Amino acid sequence: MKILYFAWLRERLNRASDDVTPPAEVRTLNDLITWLRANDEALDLAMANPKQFKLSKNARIVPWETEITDADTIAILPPMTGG
Amino acid sequence: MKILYFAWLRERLNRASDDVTPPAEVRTLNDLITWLRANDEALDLAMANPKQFKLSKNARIVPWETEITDADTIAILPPMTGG
Amino acid sequence: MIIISNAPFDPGALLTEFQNNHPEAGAAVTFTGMVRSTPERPITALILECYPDLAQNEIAAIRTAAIARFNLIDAAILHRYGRLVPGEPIMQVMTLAPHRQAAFDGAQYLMDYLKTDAPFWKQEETETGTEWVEAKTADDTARDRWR
Amino acid sequence: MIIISNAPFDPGALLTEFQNNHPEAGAAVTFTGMVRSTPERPITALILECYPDLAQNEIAAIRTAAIARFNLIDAAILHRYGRLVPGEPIMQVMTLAPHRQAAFDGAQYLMDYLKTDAPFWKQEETETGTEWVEAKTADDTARDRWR
Repeated sequence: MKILYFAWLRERLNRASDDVTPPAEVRTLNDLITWLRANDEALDLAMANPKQFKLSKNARIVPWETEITDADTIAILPPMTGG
Repeated sequence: MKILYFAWLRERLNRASDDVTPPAEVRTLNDLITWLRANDEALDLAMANPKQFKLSKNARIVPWETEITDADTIAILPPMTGG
Repeated sequence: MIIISNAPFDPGALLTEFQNNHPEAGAAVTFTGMVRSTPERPITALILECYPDLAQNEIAAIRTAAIARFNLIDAAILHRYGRLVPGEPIMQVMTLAPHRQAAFDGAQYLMDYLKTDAPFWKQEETETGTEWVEAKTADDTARDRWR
Repeated sequence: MIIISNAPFDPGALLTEFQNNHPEAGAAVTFTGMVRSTPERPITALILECYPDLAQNEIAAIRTAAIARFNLIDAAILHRYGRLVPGEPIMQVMTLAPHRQAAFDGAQYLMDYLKTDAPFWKQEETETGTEWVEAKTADDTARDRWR
């Protein structure tokens, strides 16, 4: 599963993406974020206020409850400042 | 005193302007309109609903209570439909 | 900038000219009004009558009020008169402000006042003749929200 | 039309292209956002990061929703990314409608949603370094008025 990081999250992690293989019990984005944070202190700290992040699956913003598979590309999106 | 007519008022009167010399007791635009209507049946009819008209004095829209002199140019303006 | 003219204009060229050289501006809003012809009400032209001296003065007053009220960096109004065919631009309002809400509000304010207080009168030309466009009370309502 | 690009664009040329060939349209509203530098907060550039695939999809969804909600004849969005200097246009939104209120509302709706839901992130570059622009809660409030 591909994970993309953007903006200050990407800077704080010092990388733009990860390739991960979560265990079978990770079924939703909620599960994924919990699992990622448990395994990465920098990410855990950067996401201390998780509600400000939006998540996308295969280039569509989706709810945190969305189910995911190993073939998906997930992005963790800090609050957007376009326009 | 010059009086200008516009749009459908100009068409109904069949002229774009008049040169008039109102009597001394005509001091305000209110007085002028009353005097003009008393002397012109077509204008009187066209202005049956007087509140819909705005009036200008020397190319500025002004209240009907405004005082006027013989040197002024007055325009009678049907409801505007620009923009 | 205020232009009252019977000559055609290019909305895009006007916008480009207006926006230049204002590094403190973060937002520009442009409104363009065009001659409309629909299958239900096909017209061959729109004929606009105007009192140019009064239009110049009233539009200048409306522009000054809008700039003061919304702290605009600049505002421009162009309004045509004469005979215009469907699709042709009739008028354009442009506002420049630090942020977007002021630019939007300023442009709407200008439009609402121009509709009721700028001395232009529209006549629709169809296959069968011409007819004066009636003023809309909705336009008075739109203007009065700013009072 | 949706364009996500790192190339400069000409706001006026874009408007001219957008407006053509719609005789049933009576009103066009254009919003242009520009890079702002002020004496109080002088910046040398604005650097925009973007997730292009997601931007394309989300902006398409926002555009479709705006067209349906306000009965727009057309809507177009262009958004740049990369390094932009003060005065340069960042983005432009254009709406085309039969009448002015729908064109204004559609443009404001698009802007409000783009601010909070389009995956762009701004960084201000000054003499002393770069700094991420913080998201404004005012932008969430502006978007939520449409709910």
